[in-house]
Amino acid sequence: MTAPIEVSGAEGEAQPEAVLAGVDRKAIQGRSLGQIAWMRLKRDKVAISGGIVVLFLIVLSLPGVTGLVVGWLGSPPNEFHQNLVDATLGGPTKPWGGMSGDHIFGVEPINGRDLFSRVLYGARVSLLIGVLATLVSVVIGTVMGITAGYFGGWVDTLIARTMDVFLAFPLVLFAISLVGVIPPGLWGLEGNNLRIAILVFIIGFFNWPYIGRIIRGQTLSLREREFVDAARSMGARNSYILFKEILPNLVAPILVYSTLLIPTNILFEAALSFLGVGINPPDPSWGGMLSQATELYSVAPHFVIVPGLAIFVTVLAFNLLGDGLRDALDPRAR
Amino acid sequence: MKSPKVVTSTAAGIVVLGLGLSACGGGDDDGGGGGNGAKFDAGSTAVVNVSDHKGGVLKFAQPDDFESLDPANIYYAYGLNFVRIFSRSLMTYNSKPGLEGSKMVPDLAEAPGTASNGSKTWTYKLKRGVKYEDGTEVKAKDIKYAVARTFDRSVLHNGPSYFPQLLDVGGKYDGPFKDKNLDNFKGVSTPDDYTVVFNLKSAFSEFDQVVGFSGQTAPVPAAKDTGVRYGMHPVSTGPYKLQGDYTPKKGGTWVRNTNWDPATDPNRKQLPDKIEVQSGLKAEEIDSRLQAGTVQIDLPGSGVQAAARQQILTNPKLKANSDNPLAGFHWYIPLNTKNIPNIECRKAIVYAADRSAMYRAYGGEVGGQVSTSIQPPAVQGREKGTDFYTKADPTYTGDQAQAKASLAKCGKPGGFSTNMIFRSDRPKEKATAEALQQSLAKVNIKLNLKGYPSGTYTNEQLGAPKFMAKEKIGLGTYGWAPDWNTGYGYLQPVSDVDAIVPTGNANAEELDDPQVNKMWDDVVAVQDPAQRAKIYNQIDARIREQAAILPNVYAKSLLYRPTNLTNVYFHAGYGMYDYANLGVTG
Amino acid sequence: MARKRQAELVNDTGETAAGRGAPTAFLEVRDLKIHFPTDDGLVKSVDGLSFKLERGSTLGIVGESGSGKSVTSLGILGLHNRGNANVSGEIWLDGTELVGASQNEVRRLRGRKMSMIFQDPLSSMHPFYTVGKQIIEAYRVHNDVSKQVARKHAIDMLGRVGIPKPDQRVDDYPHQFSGGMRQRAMIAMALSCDPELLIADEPTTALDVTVQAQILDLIRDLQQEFNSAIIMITHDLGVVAELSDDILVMYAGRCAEYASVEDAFHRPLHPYTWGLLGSMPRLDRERSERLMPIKGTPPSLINVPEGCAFNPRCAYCDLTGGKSTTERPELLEVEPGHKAACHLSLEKRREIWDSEIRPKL
Amino acid sequence: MVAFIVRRLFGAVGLLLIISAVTFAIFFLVPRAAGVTTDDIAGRFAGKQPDAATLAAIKDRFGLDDPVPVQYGKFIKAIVVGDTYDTGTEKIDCPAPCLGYSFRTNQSVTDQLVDRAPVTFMITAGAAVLWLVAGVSIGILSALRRGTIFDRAAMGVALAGVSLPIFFTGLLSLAFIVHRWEILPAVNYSGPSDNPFNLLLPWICLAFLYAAMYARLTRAGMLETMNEDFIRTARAKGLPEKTVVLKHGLRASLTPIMTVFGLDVGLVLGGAIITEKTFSIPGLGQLALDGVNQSDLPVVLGATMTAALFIVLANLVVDILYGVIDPRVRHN
Repeated sequence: MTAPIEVSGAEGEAQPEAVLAGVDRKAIQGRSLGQIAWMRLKRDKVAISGGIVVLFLIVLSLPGVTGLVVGWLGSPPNEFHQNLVDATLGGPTKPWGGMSGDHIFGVEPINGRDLFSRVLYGARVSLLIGVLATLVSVVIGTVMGITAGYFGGWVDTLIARTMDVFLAFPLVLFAISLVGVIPPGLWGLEGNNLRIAILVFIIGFFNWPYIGRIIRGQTLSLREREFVDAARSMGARNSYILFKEILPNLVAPILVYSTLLIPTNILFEAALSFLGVGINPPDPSWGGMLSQATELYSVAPHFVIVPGLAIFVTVLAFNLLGDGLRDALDPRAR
Repeated sequence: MKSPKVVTSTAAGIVVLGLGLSACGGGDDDGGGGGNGAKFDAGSTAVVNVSDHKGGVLKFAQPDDFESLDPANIYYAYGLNFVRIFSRSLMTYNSKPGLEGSKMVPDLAEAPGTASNGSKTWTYKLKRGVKYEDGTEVKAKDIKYAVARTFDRSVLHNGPSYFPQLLDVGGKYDGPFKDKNLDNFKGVSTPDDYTVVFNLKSAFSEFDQVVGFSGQTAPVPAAKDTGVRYGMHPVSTGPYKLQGDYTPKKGGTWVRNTNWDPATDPNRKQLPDKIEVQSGLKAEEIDSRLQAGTVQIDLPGSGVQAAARQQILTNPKLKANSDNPLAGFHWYIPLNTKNIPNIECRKAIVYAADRSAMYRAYGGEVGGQVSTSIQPPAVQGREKGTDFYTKADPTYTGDQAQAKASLAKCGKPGGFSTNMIFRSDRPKEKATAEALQQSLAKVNIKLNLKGYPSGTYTNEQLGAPKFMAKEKIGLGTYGWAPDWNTGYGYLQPVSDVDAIVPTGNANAEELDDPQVNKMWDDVVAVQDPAQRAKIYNQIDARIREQAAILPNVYAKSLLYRPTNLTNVYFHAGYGMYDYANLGVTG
Repeated sequence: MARKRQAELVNDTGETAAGRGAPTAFLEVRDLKIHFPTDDGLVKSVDGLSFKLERGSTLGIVGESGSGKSVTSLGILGLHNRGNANVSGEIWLDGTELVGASQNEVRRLRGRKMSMIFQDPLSSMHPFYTVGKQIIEAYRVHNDVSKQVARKHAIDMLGRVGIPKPDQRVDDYPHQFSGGMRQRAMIAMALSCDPELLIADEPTTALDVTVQAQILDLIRDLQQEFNSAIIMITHDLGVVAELSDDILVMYAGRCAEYASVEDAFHRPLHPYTWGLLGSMPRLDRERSERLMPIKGTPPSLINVPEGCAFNPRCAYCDLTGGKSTTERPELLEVEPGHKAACHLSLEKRREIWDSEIRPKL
Repeated sequence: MVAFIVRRLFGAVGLLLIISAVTFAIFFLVPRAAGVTTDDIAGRFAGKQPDAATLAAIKDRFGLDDPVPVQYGKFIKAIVVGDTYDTGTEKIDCPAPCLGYSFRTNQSVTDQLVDRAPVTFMITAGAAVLWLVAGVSIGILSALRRGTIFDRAAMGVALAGVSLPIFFTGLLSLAFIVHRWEILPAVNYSGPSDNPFNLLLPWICLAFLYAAMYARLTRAGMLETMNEDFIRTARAKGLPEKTVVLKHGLRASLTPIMTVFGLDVGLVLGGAIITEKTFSIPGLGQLALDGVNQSDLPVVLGATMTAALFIVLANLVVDILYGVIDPRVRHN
């Protein structure tokens, strides 16, 4: 079963129909969707650089690696260096936020912790929550989207209404109030593991309708395709059609929108941390640092810039990669 | 960003009632003297910009709002301070800088109360000719009514609840809102229009303080009482009266009360033509308006925000117009004795604590003074005391060897793990918790930190023994200022086993020490205040010897005094400038 | 059907077209090339096409999807974005050269001198504007008249294309029309300025047979009325047979065969044309065999096969002695007015047609 | 058209009811599951160390011990017909829509919301105008100049823009534009009596984020529309390019943008919490945030409901506008 992907090159006012057949058939043969996409992606330098940054960040966040890099370029994230900080004002005593060979990003105000290592450890939390929450959204969104799109009727109506309800919820407000009322121990988890689980759950759980809508739309159109009709006419069961015919064709949109949802979720996590419901201290999180910085930007502007840039670079990299993936997998959406 | 409630009060509804600042005011005891205001911290000990200039508009501003303007329904010091511009009570603080300001002096009463019946009956005689804003005279029954109101906690839920606790009502009394017949209220009797007699359940020797520290004896004409809405327009007996109604979250305007007679009131002045309160103004904006002189007073009185703090401390000109007094709180760390029952383990924590880092968390020398005793310097008869297992030194970073030794004695040479809670919306408490965490980690004591909203912290988390037990909380951040600026007022709620309550518990250590308990039982019988103070200091030491409280810093605030503000001084009783005697120029 | 032979093929070798000055024919296309540079390579949608067309006559352009029919027609109208299409060659319309003309010049000719009927009237009409408004707009852009006059004209046009109650339907939206009515409205819009050249791109593809016939009749009637030149683009030989004078068979952006309708149907001389005929359902003849679709798929326009572009699909490719795969066949006039581009000898082709192809049709 | 609107209205009310029920259930059930008792809730209202009788009185007064459905019923009833609160000496009327009474501030929640709403409204209005105008025009230009330096630059900035959280841009501008360089005064806006241009900084920061999004959206929409058959038709008619772009292209591509715009405005109106927190502006979001920090359940609930109301209302307006703009929707 080939994926229903239309290859198109030139776009413009008058779309030449010829172009639809414009790719050498021989060249196409034997190439999977993934290979075509990879070919296209490789040509997209911007997306590739985004991908490299993402990869770099992921590698840096691997348990062993973070410690290694910090050991090499910084000091432990929770080690105080109060000799570098003005006791009364709280800001670093040296200019440029106390940036030096020992502290390449400078030090935190008040306690003088190494900002480089804190930003690095913060990446871990951001990525972990961003990716896991996306996973939750994608799983729920895909199941709901396929169910709604494939079965239609009242099932579709019910799910579509549910999505409406979810989309009408004031998310941030809801999330902060919910995090506030959840007890310290739950599901056999506690401390930051519980915090992370809760954040993943809340972010993931409330974002699924975005994926759900897309999947539903795609399923609706796939359902009407010939190959599904064919399978159905041959007496295939629903489960067979869903898993063997429809799901494989949803891989591309799922991949694209997951990649684009990760940065959204990273921003969401940062926002929640900024509002004070992030992970527990002393574990660093980017949003949490910015939250602290609301009190300290006058004495330590670098305390705004460093974690802010970390968020920016990460989110941008994911966005670039996601955009590139979308272009590669679904050129019409460009 | 700080809301006044967040900053002003640490424990829910506790008021600063300082009796003296001799130990910390900076050595200048020139009480009552004048000054030109061009000196840093001058207003902490003396009146700055002395002037009799009348006229102008005195502007107060606050980011949030009063709990209420009903004098009986306020617990926060800045509110109690402010309501004095329009309300008078039986007794009030002396309007003097330095030590004098902590004394309770007669206001509506002719003289301090006279105790009889073994201090179970307190009698006050009213001054004659004190009038409400409408010209009618204040009578004893109005004060009786005012006290009766405080019995209905569902209406006046913010104010202190001393009267329901102390007064003998002979059974159950629900307050005048439910029981319309005031004669059914037996707690206060009024033999004549100018005599108010309080009948107590048991002896209480500091009743003048009860009567004076809050506005609950400010007379309320029953006919004008609108229950919870009385705060929208409290009837004035002071130098100013409210123009129209007060609008919560917006503000209000007070004008001169022509029926106020300065001759009966030595504690207040009537200098400005108008007093305006603007609520809902951003704290940062208030700071910049203070510097511009377009707002004279930041109502919460807890000090300027981070940005202005930096400006003031780095600019000598601005710094000269600021004061840095001790605000009356002691920020300390209670160690829960139920969850860390072994004293050696608690000692290990105290030994390992990095006092320098904790001191820095509160902003160094401008933010606080490293503390020794639990009682802050403002407490009457308080002695500095000696350090137990720690050092009141801004550079002290803990003694890890001793800590490890204690751990070994505790049977946990490899360290242990416990939980610490703090108020998540208070960066300084978070920084304190982090500082403690990193220093304890050096001796393998692992602290798990968790923040809770300040709105519930002192009632449902730190203040709820059930919660502390369930979540196994070993430590917390806490700040405590007494209603009562005596050793009793400060220490009893935080250390007496009898003071442990299910919610709003101040004895967060849940200390149940036989020695301490016995001293509390005994001290009530001691007549001599000096003798009592000695016992209080022993209790203070005993608590620290038990390693139940890790002292941190006595809070200091950084206040800015605009140049056009006159008669400014730091009032020890309220822990901020005196709001009832200010004037404006220009 | 009386046929005039007014459309005439010119030599399609490259060197002949350029620089010969203004032609005498109403429309003359010389060596038209339309190429699209894409990420995947240069798409040569039209690669050297030439033909002539006179007023009042009809040329049918046939070919499979992707043969360059529509690209040609859009090229004549100047609707390719100059940013992403390379158009070269010459298009002469009534003495004006269009390829080199300014965009604005071409624009002013569009809709007035030349106009186009599009394939899918639902998507080709703006969903948010009423049919009348869209016709009025087309009329007023070229005629300085008041809205009222233009509206009357629109109603008039709708009436002429056979829409009942045109004064009411003029205010309807496209989605409120049936498919046939929509196509009529489209035609009314295209004809609103009495164009001298009308290009109809698959005007009947989406319609059922009855409506199809009505529309074709309508186009024929209107042609007679306005004496327009018509280019009929279709993959449906039946439509061409009914309407056209000459037929241009396109394959891979080039002309494979050019002939009168008569010759094309009865003496076709290109294997591709045979294939097209073989795949056409015919009602007028009892079929002896099943339809014979052309095997294979249309070629890539990026990598056009070497030699004859049709060679991978041509059953007679082997008969050329390998020439087909190495050398591109020239378009040669084999009979007067009948041209074909094939390496097979004329005799061989006639033989194959008579013995193998025709009996199966 | 009327039937269409009525149908949508019913849908909106239904949606609100569901949201309110879910919100109510979550806010009242989750704390309880977490071990918060009605005594605790009453305690939040009662102040320091209340006795059991006081707690009982408060619980009784606010019906805290009623089953959740009963409390929800009361909540909805108060919204529809209003409610009365007994203060002891008088009964305070809380007219419909009464969203409850705050435990902490002793004020009707509705009053507080109404008080804060103008602030949030001003933030939203200014930012929305900015982002719509800037985003859409940049998007159109980008689409028309596809592939040019302008397009690349604009899309580059836009992509950066959607990756910049407001609490970063906001703090950055506070740290430098306000504090360090003193180019703009501090953000200070607490009601209609203040100069709305005090909100310039939040407007710009908020608009930057959204304008970036809208530029991308508009560009994509325009590109798609300009590939539509009807655009080709419009060109074939000989219409000037300007007419083609503005009348035919923009009109069609504005519909999806309008949808998103409606939703975004609804969302921001419901509480630009992060913006308000960043610049500490006392709007609805700040009210809600304070409510959360103070555990002031009625305020949190009221703010959530208001936010949901704005979103649903925005949805409704968008739906109706859709009908106005797109005849196909209207006729179905």
